[in-house]
Parts: sequence; structure tokens; C-alpha cells
Amino acid sequence: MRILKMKSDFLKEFLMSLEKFGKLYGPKREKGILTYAPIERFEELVLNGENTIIPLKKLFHPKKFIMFHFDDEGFKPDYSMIEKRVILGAHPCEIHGVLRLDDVFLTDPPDPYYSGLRNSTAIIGFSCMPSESALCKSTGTDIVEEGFDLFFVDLDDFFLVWIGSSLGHDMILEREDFFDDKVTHEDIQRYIDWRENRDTLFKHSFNFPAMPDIIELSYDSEVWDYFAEKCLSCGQCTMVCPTCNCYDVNDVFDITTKTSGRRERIWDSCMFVDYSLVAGGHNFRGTRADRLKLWYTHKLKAFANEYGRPSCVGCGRCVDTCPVDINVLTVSEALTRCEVPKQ
Amino acid sequence: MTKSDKINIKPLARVEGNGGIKVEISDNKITNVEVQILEGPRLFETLVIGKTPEENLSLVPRICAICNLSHKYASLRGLEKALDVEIPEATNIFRHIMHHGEMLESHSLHLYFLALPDFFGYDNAVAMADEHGEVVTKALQLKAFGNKIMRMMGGRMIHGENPILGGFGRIPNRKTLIEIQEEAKELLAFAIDTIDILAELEIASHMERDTQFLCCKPPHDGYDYYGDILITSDGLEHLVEDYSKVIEERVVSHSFAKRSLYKGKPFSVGALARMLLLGDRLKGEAKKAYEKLYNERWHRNPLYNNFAQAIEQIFSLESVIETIDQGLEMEQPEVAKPKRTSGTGTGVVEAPRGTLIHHYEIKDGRTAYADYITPTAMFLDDIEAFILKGGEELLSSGKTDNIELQFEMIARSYDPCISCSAHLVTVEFK
Amino acid sequence: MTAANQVENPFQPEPARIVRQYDLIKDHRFFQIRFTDMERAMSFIYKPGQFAMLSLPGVGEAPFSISSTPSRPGILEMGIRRTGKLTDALFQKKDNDIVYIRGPYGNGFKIEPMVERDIIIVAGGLGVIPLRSILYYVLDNRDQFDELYFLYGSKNPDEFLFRREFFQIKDRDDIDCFYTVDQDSTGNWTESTGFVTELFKQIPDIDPQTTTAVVCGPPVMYKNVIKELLKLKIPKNMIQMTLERRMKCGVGKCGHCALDHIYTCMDGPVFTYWDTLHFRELI
Amino acid sequence: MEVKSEKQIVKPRIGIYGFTGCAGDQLLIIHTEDQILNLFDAVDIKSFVMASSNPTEGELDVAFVEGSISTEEEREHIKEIRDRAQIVVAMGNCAVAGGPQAMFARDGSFAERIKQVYGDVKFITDPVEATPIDEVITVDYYLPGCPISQPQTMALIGRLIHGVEPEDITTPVCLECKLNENKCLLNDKKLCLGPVTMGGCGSACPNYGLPCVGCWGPNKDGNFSELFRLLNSFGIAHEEVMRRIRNYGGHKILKYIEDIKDKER
Ligand SMILES: Cc1cc2nc3c(=O)[nH]c(=O)nc-3n(C[C@H](O)[C@H](O)[C@H](O)COP(=O)(O)OP(=O)(O)OC[C@H]3O[C@@H](n4cnc5c(N)ncnc54)[C@H](O)[C@@H]3O)c2cc1C
Ligand code: SF4
Ligand code: SF4
Ligand code: SF4
Repeated sequence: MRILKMKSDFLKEFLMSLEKFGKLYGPKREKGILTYAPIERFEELVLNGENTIIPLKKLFHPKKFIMFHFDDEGFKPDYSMIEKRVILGAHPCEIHGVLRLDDVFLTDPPDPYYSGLRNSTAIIGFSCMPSESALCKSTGTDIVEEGFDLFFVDLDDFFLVWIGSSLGHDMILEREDFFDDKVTHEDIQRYIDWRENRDTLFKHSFNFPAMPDIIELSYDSEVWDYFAEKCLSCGQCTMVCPTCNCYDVNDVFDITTKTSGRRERIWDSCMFVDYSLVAGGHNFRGTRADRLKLWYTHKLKAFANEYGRPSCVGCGRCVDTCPVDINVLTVSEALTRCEVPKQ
Repeated sequence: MTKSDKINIKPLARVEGNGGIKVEISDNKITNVEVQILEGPRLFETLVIGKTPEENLSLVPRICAICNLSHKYASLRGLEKALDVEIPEATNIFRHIMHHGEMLESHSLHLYFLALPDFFGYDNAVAMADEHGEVVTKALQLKAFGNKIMRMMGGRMIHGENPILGGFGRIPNRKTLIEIQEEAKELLAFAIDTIDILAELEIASHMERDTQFLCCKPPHDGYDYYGDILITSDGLEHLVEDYSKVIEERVVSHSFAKRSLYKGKPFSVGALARMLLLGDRLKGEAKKAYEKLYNERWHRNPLYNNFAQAIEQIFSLESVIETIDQGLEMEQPEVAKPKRTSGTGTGVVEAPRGTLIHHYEIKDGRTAYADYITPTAMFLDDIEAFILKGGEELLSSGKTDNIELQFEMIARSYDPCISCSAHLVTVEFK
Repeated sequence: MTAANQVENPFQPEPARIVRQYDLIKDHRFFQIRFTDMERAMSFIYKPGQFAMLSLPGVGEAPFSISSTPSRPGILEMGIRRTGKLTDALFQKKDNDIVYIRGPYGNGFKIEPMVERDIIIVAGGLGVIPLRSILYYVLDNRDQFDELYFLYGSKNPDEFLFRREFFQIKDRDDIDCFYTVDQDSTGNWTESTGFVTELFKQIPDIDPQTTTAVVCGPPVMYKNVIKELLKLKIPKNMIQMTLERRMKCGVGKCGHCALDHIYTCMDGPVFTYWDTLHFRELI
Repeated sequence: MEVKSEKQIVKPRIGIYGFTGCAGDQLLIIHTEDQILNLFDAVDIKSFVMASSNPTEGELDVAFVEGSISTEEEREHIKEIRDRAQIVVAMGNCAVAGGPQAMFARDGSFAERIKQVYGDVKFITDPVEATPIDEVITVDYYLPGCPISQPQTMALIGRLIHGVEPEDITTPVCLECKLNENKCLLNDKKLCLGPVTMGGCGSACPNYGLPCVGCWGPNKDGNFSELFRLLNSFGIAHEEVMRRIRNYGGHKILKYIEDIKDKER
């Protein structure tokens, strides 16, 4: 992978020049919150450590969209949402999040909607400083080695720019004059210092590597009941988590006597009561404890069995969002402290 | 029709809410006219007791869906007086935009969809679409536009929570405001064309009689839909705080409905009342429309209320354009905070169908007493008087073929809102 | 952008015609369905134990086991219980009406561990629908397998599915059929009464090391049947069972059927008893 | 591809009725400008007096009923509608739960409140305390909300036109609220009823930064006691929460808050 240098002054011009590779998207403040949205002016772009409320996943696994239109002739897929895009300012945990979603949506058979959006979108990553609740140091997702086209590390007066794909390289070639391939020892030292400094800024940590075993051992722990009593089943944790991918499918008729309408996909949450209800009224996860257990098993253990790594990417959104303080940190701590026999 | 008969129009169609008209005839003379309210009482005045202003503001729009924001607005004006909330001018600007949205929504619904089918001879507006497709489509656009403003300012089309004590939850952004302004400009042409459609109509005269008018007077020298002074067609002006002396509420023993009189006689409120009392303050296209349509019979014929509404549509569209210009100049307003927790206040606005009064007494942040007088409660007596007059005229001239429709048209012209009135009246079942 | 169109859409429902349908019992109906495209009808290759997603436009989509056997290609058979919106609408369909199918999905029964072994098929109630596929598959390829025992129990004779068919195969000498009802409400039931577990008494001695069991039924039935199978000393990984979960996609994307790290739709619906010991939520 | 075209279905006969309420739900149907012409085309509207004269009151496939039952006459009328309708849909909070006028449901204060407004007037027929329509007749489907939402209503009507059972929504307001990327108001210590309120409104109020007041009625899986506890921890008194949750909870909220009442005592 090639690493180049770019003076900070060029940032605006370079990023805005990427428009020719697709419609620009990035974190932007709208109605008082940060959200990934189309970027028209460079000034709209928010490139700090702050998290958007809803993660990057919404641009690949849209919150709600039409899968098919149907009529007497059958079902016709609707791919109209797929367009060329360039996403600016994705944090490492966001990129890791998308990589985890790739595991789900691109494995055989690939989801055409996801893969369509994914293949038509370039990702320009940006380094960030840890947010208040960032856990990415613990989850090992504070740096990212793949999944981007370009990645910018901000070292004040210049950026180190990782080229992650041939498309990324094409982008650089467009503005070759901005980049310098002579990275000095001093620059390298600056980068090392930056990383060391950054590591000291994390306020929270948890024993991520131990969690799979702890979860397995805590299946019958009363810690689950404690959290279950508090959980509001609002589903916010799943919506804000970059690696939650559950969805529901609904058919909607048009207002006509003819057969015509649409089949829609919309995010769903395993925190909702009907999530696992099956015919005959049997509910495999009727209790809140069961539902929480499924989620944490999935985040901290099970995903690893299936795809090689757990799915929590340490963004800290569940920490910020849950109104009753149920999140990877509190759950891991409770399970670790109360339930694992001390050795 | 026999010489003695009873006409029962029930349900009264194309009005908001569940009502009817009963007319008793004896010896070819009308002995009794009742506009009936067939809905149960909802006792809103008691529902708000002990509630916080926030809860009041959430609840009162539910008195009536069609003018939900007028209720919210009247309530805001009353509560803000009671609690001494000084709102920034920009908030006022946005409240006016909101109120114009409701006028457009309500007037276009009434004019094109509830009233016009009578004049064109249809059961409903959709049936009208075959021959008058253009009008129906445009009218839908105009109504949708009113709704869009209500959604933008109210938070949703009906019963939005966005207008709050001292301001708004969220103010629309520039882009949206400019879009709205553009749309208003486009729709103005249709609103003006409507005047020509109305100018062609022949308006029946059998019910004509003299009556009185009331509306509130804006605090500036233009036309508007709010104010702290009530003016009446006898040339008098009254402080809104004296509303209970001006508007004499009474309980009619035979119907248990609260009714209102001014100086012991029925009176009228609504677009027609506003036009007759404030019409000379109009400007621009609205003024032209007024000059084109106005004639002396307006003072004696409620059917002209439909005409007055058409003029107000133009006024509101022009005002939206102008007010947005002002809004774009202003800073985002802060939400103003109450300066006290106890007090009394009377808030008055012109709802689409007439003057609406909300009066509050707040003690320690909770509602101790509330009184609401709705336009429909004000003009029920007036409707009955016109039906009586019209009925007698028709009976004596023997034109009784479609007498029910004639009665309905009179009632409908007021754009009565039965839900509104039913928040405190009940039904007589015989 | 055409990127998406390069990938086949696994959610694309394909039109199929209801060729024949009749009531099995009250609120349970048998459907024979064939893709309108003949080529597709023949290229739709599946294994016993797999399922398909059936769509009705505007109503929705749901998973149903394929009850026919791949050894008789061209026609798909399903046994469907009326439980809600989609199944209700399906029951209003007439012969020749169009439905939409995609699939096949799921892992299906592992045939390998059955070849040249004795097979016990144990079905409870509606569970016989997916098992009917493996039953006929074994009968159609009879020379590949050793002894075949078929145990089926329903609540009462009125709820006994495929009654005519199953009493016909009872006369064959290459299969031992044991049927039971929990209670005989009709008075004309000629077979056993009692729970399906009672039928185990009637099975002759078997060699557990050369036997494979296949089970499907309601959640309560599993526990008891497995107890019996373990009593016979059949190895835990030689007990195959098919499970049900809520599903929206059938291809491991929607997440509804996930438990622990497995997706019922991809890794199941057939699991061995050994598998279920790891995944506590499985039954 | 040889696909048989489906037969055109017979237009369902529909009646839309208003009882005691604000007429907001009927109005919302009228306000669905982009669909109203389609609607009149796809169904046979037999009775919709708010929009059309000359109703024909006969057999119906579907009756949409708005408003609470608040007089003896309304009780009789709703039974009469039930008798001739295949399907009855309760439309809007008043019909579903009783509406705001039912906020004191079953607390015995009704007679007193009537007296407050009317003084000692003697009624010929006493009005009855507002109830949801399912206290008088069986209801097939519910369209909650004050007022109902357009997408939810049109989706239901679309299904009924095709004789298909409508989907029921069992998710809380929070789902839509998060999809709309609002900041959780509970995190700002606001009195928001979203987590215990049925979804369907599109999180209309939080979209404007304002707490949900619960106008869709209780979500059956809501964790009521925890929400009470959480709000209490913000310094909001128990009675305050109780009063607010009843503003739009009508008769339907009662069974969910029973336990909470007991715990407090
Ligand atoms: C692998 C698999 C194989 C199945 N095979 C058969 C079969 O051969 N015959 C048969 O009759 N049924 C089978 N089912 C169950 C069948 O999918 C449900 O009966 C069907 O989804 C109900 O749809 P509905 O719209 O009629 O019911 P709904 O109106 O949606 O709901 C009725 C009940 O069905 C439940 N339900 C809804 N969707 C699903 C779903 N996707 N999966 C399971 N339960 C659901 C609901 O929670 C509710 O309890 C199978 C299910 C699975 C997962
Ligand atoms: S864990 Fe927290 S965020 Fe998630 S559903 Fe429960 S209360 Fe909501
Ligand atoms: S579990 Fe929490 S910290 Fe981990 S990725 Fe999801 S939201 Fe972020
Ligand atoms: S957010 Fe709550 S109060 Fe507001 S519309 Fe939705 S359900 Fe009603």
C-alpha cells in the first residue's frame, strides 16, 4: 500500500474535486444532529471525532427502500437508489462496520441492493480522535487496513494518505500535484507520536478478547434479568449499531383494484417482541432477557464463530444512546465482575 | 310538501362533524328551526383543569381537526398573556405563516369540496371532477399547499405539537421557506381565477335578512386574522377581556346547546364578517377581488361567505409571500420563557370559520379555569334565523321542490364545525 | 449503475401455477405447484428438507417446506396450515392461479449419513410435511438404504395428514409404518393410540451404530422423542431434526432466524441433536 | 413468460362514519390529496357524509368508524353499522381508545365534570362517558393515532381492497424516531412517551424536537414500569407521568398502568 503526503491547505480543493467520481456524502450537521448526507459545500463537512447518530451503514443498507414493484406481470426489482457516490470522512470504526456488513451481505448469495451500493461507492476514510465513549481501542478497530479507497491521517499541517484501491489511486492521479511521495523520518515520527498520544485519550476500555468465553459462561446469569428489567425495548441500540443488519419486509398495495404495489425493506430490531414470533404463537425470545442475550452474544461472541471476528467495532454509540445504560461496556463489566468465578 | 310538516335533514352532509337540521312547519308557517348537534359532549374545559400549559396546548387542537392550529394559536395567545411570555417578533411572523396555511387548507376544502358541488349540482367534489377536472385538480393542489404549511409549522398536518409556549420546537429552514414562497406565487393565479368562477354564479336571495357581524381587529391598519379588540357591525369596539359581556352565552332549554347572542340578537362571524368589517383594508390582488365581487347583498346573505373565503385565499397567499420575505430577514427566534406561573389571559384569533376565544386562569403553573367559545357556537342562532327566513319565503312562494338543499346550503355556507361546538353542547333526543 | 444488475437477485420471486390443491384436514391444504416456465420447473433442484419462499404480491412472503421429493421432478408440493395473513390469502387461491416462489433454501437432510443404514423417521403433527419429502426420497431410492421405519403421530384421527397416502404405503413390505393418535375421538381409528413416543416399543431391535433418525414436530415433541432415541443409543450426531424460525429472506441476510452464530435458513433448518446441544435456543 | 392476468376485483362497498371526536381522521382521508381520487375510484363509497351528500345506508364491506361513543344514540347507531358491515375498522384514537375525552376513564368523575360545564341543567337523555367503539361492538381492525397517519391508513385500505388482512404494527415510536435520526429525548431528560407508545406516526413529534405525548396509545410490549422509574429519576413526579400517559391513553392504557399504581401504594 502506498502512503503519500498532502499539505493540509489542499484538503478542500482535493475533496471537492472528487465530485467527478460520484456524488459526495459525508457527516454534516442537520437539525442539530450529525448525519451522513449529501455534501454541497466543503464547509458543511464535519471532520472531527464526533459520531453521527446513525452510522455509515445506512448508505449501504438503507433504512427503508423499495425492493420490488409488483403488478400482474410479477415482481420487478428497483435499483434506482444505486448511484455513484464518494463518502468523505469515514472513521476507522465506520469502515470496520461496513466490513462486518460485507461479511453478511456479500457472502453467497450476495444481496444485490447492498452490493450495488457498495460497488458504486468510494470510501475516503479519516483519522479521528476518540469520542467520550469510544471503545475502538479495546475492540482493535481504531485503525483500519482495508475497506477504503483513500485514508487520511490528520497530522495538523499535513496528512498522510493511504491509498487503498486502484480507484483511490485514480483519484490521486487527478491531482498528482497535491501529493508528495517523500515521507521523511520526521514525518514517520510525527505519525508514531500521534498514535501514542491518541492511545492515551481513551476514557473507557473492556476486556474484549475475553468476552466470547464470558458470554458463553454467563448464559444463565442473573445479570441478564437485571438488564432485562430495565430495557425499554426501544430498539435504539440496534439502529445505531454499525453492525446490526436485521430487516423486515413488507408489501404495500397501491390504492387501486388492480394488482400493483411495492415490496419494501425496512430496518428491524431483535429487541422488538415480535421479532422471533412464529406460527402458532410460539415466541422463541418472548422475554427481554432472551432478546438482550441474543444481541450481546451476537455482538461479542457469535459473529466471530461465523465470520472470524466479533461484530462490535467499538464505536460507542450504544453507550451514548441507550436511555437506561445498557451497552457493551456496562454489560461486559457486569458479566465480568459478577459472574465469572475469580481465578 | 303538505302544509304542516317536519323536515329532518340528518345527517347534514359536507360539514365537519355530525349534525342535522330540524324544521317544523305548521299551517305553511315555520314554527321551529333547530340546527342540531348530534355529537356527544367532550367537556374540554374540564379536561384541561389541573394540566400544565404544555398539556393544554397539546389537547385543545383536538377540539377540532379542521381548525386545529387556530385552537392552538388562540390558546397560545391566551396562555402567553396569562404567564407573561414575551415572544420575539420572528415567532409572530412564523405563527402568521402557520395561520395562513390553515386558512388556505380550510377555505379551499370548504369552498371547492364542500360548497361548490351545491352550486354545480353534484353530491361531492370527486363527482365534479369529470366536468370540472381542472378546478378539482387545482383545488387539490391549493389544499395540499395549505396542508404543507400546516405540516411545516405545526409538525404534522393535524394536531402537530410544533407550536409551543413561547415559540416553536423547530423553525423551517431557508430552503423550505423559499420553496413555499415559490409555490404560493404559482397558486395565486388559480386563486384569482376562482373569483371569475364565482362571479358567474347566481346567488339565491330568498333567505336575505339583516343581521350583525363580529370579528377581531388586527393591531395594524391592514387586514388580518388576529387581534385583541372585538369589533362589531354597530361600529363599537370591545376589549377581548370583556368577551363574556359582549357575547351573551345562554343555554337553550329545548336543545341544551350553548348559544350566543350579541345585544340580544343572533350575529355572524367568519370570512363574510371579516370582509364586511375589514374589507376596505385589503391591498393588492385581494383588494381587486373584493372590489370585483362585493355588492350590497353581502350584508343580508350568508351564501356570500363562500365569496369572502375566496378573497381570503388570495389574501393569505399574498400574505404568505410577503411574510416569508420578512421571516427570511430575521434571526432564528429563541423560545421565550414564562415570567410568572399564575395569571389570566384571553386569546383571540380568527379561525377560518370565525372568531375563536380561549380564556385561561392559571394558578401555580396549572390550569384552574378555562373557557372556550367557538365560532360555530356563535353563529348557530344566526343560521337558524336565516333558515327560518328562507323557509318562510320559499313556502309562501311555493318553491319547495328542493327546500332541504336550500336549508343545507345556508348551513353549509357558514362552514360550521360541529366538533368545535360539541365540545360543550349536547343533544336533544325527542 | 448496473453493478447491482450483474448480481442475480436472490429475492426475485418467480411465477408458478397452482396445478392442484385439496384439503388435507381442516385448515391444512395440499398444493401442487409448477413454475410457469417449464425449463425453470426442471432446473429447480432441491434436497429433501429444504424449503422455499412463497409470495403473494401485496400480501407478503413466507417460508414453506417442500414436501415433494426431488426424485419426482417438475412439481413442487407443499402442505400448508392456515395461520395468518399470507396463508389465508393462499387458501383463497384457485387451481391455475399464480403464486411466486423462490428457493430452494436451507441445508436439507444429510443423505450421506443415511446411505446403507437403517432409518427411523419420526413425525409429529405438521412435522410430517417436510419429512414426507425424505420419506418418498428413500422409497424412490430404496436400494441405497437399509431398514426404514416411519413413525407418525397426530392429536386425533381428524388431524392425521396424508391419511390415504400413508395407509397405502403401509402395505408395502419395504417400509414399517407405525401410526398413532393421542386420542381417538372418532371411534374408527384402527392404529395405536398414545403419544408418538409409545410407538418406539413396537420397533424391533435395531443396531444404533448403523441407524440414523430424522425427526420433525412441535417443540414439545422433540424433547420426548429424543429421549427415546437416546435410549436406543443412537449417536447424537445421527439424529437429524428440522426446526422452524421466523424468516424474512431465506438467505442469511434479514437476521430473524439467527441464534447464536447460526442462521436457521442457511445452516438449518436441519440440525443434528449434537448441534442443538451447543445452541441453547435451538429448541 | 406465460402469466395469467388476474381478474379485476369487485370494488368493496365502504362507509366512513364519524362519532364524537374532532373529525380529524375523516379529514385526514380527505387531505390525502395524492390518493383521494384513486380512493374514490378503487372503492365504492356508499356513505361519507363529511365529503358527500346522499349516502346510501345498506350492506357494507368495510365501515371505517371515527370517534368515541358518547351518547345513547351513538351506542345504537354503531350497533346498526356493525350489523350491516362485514369489517369494522376503528379509526383514530377516539374510536380505538376513547380519545382525550376518555382520559379519566372509569375514575368516576364524569357526572361531576358534566355538572361543571352545564351546571344543574337536567338532561332528557344523559350523555354517557366516552368509550372506544369496541366497548359496544366487535372491531376487526384498528387504525390508532390522533389523528391516524396517511401511510398506515392507505396501506390498510390497500390491503382491504384486495381482501387481505392488514399488518399490525407492534413496534414503538422509537423505531421510526431513530430511522428519522432524532436524538433520543430521554437522554435530554424529557418526558417522552415514545418507548411505550405504538409506532405508526413516523415519530411526528420528536422530529420537531418535542416529546411524544402518546397519541397512538400503548405499545403492548412497552416497559411501563421502567419508563416511570426513569422519568421519576429525572425529577418528574409519578402523578405527572400518570396524568400525561392518560391524556391519550383512554381506556386502552388502563391495564398497562394498573400494576404501577399498585406498586406505588
Ligand atoms: C423453514 C420453515 C419451514 C416451514 N414450513 C412450513 C410448512 O411446510 N407448512 C406450513 O404450514 N408452515 C410452514 N412454516 C411456517 C410458515 O412459514 C408460517 O405459517 C407462515 O409464515 C405464516 O404466514 P402468515 O402470513 O399466514 O401468518 P402471519 O399472519 O404472518 O402470522 C401468523 C403467525 O405466523 C408467524 N409467522 C409469521 N411469519 C413467519 C415466518 N416467516 N416464519 C415462521 N412463522 C411466521 C407469526 O408470528 C404469527 O404467529 C415454515 C416455517 C419455516 C421457517
Ligand atoms: S438496550 Fe437500551 S437502547 Fe437497546 S432496546 Fe433496551 S433500552 Fe433501548
Ligand atoms: S455494540 Fe455498541 S460500541 Fe459496539 S459497534 Fe455496536 S453500537 Fe458500537
Ligand atoms: S410522536 Fe407520539 S404523540 Fe407524536 S404523533 Fe407520534 S405517537 Fe402521537
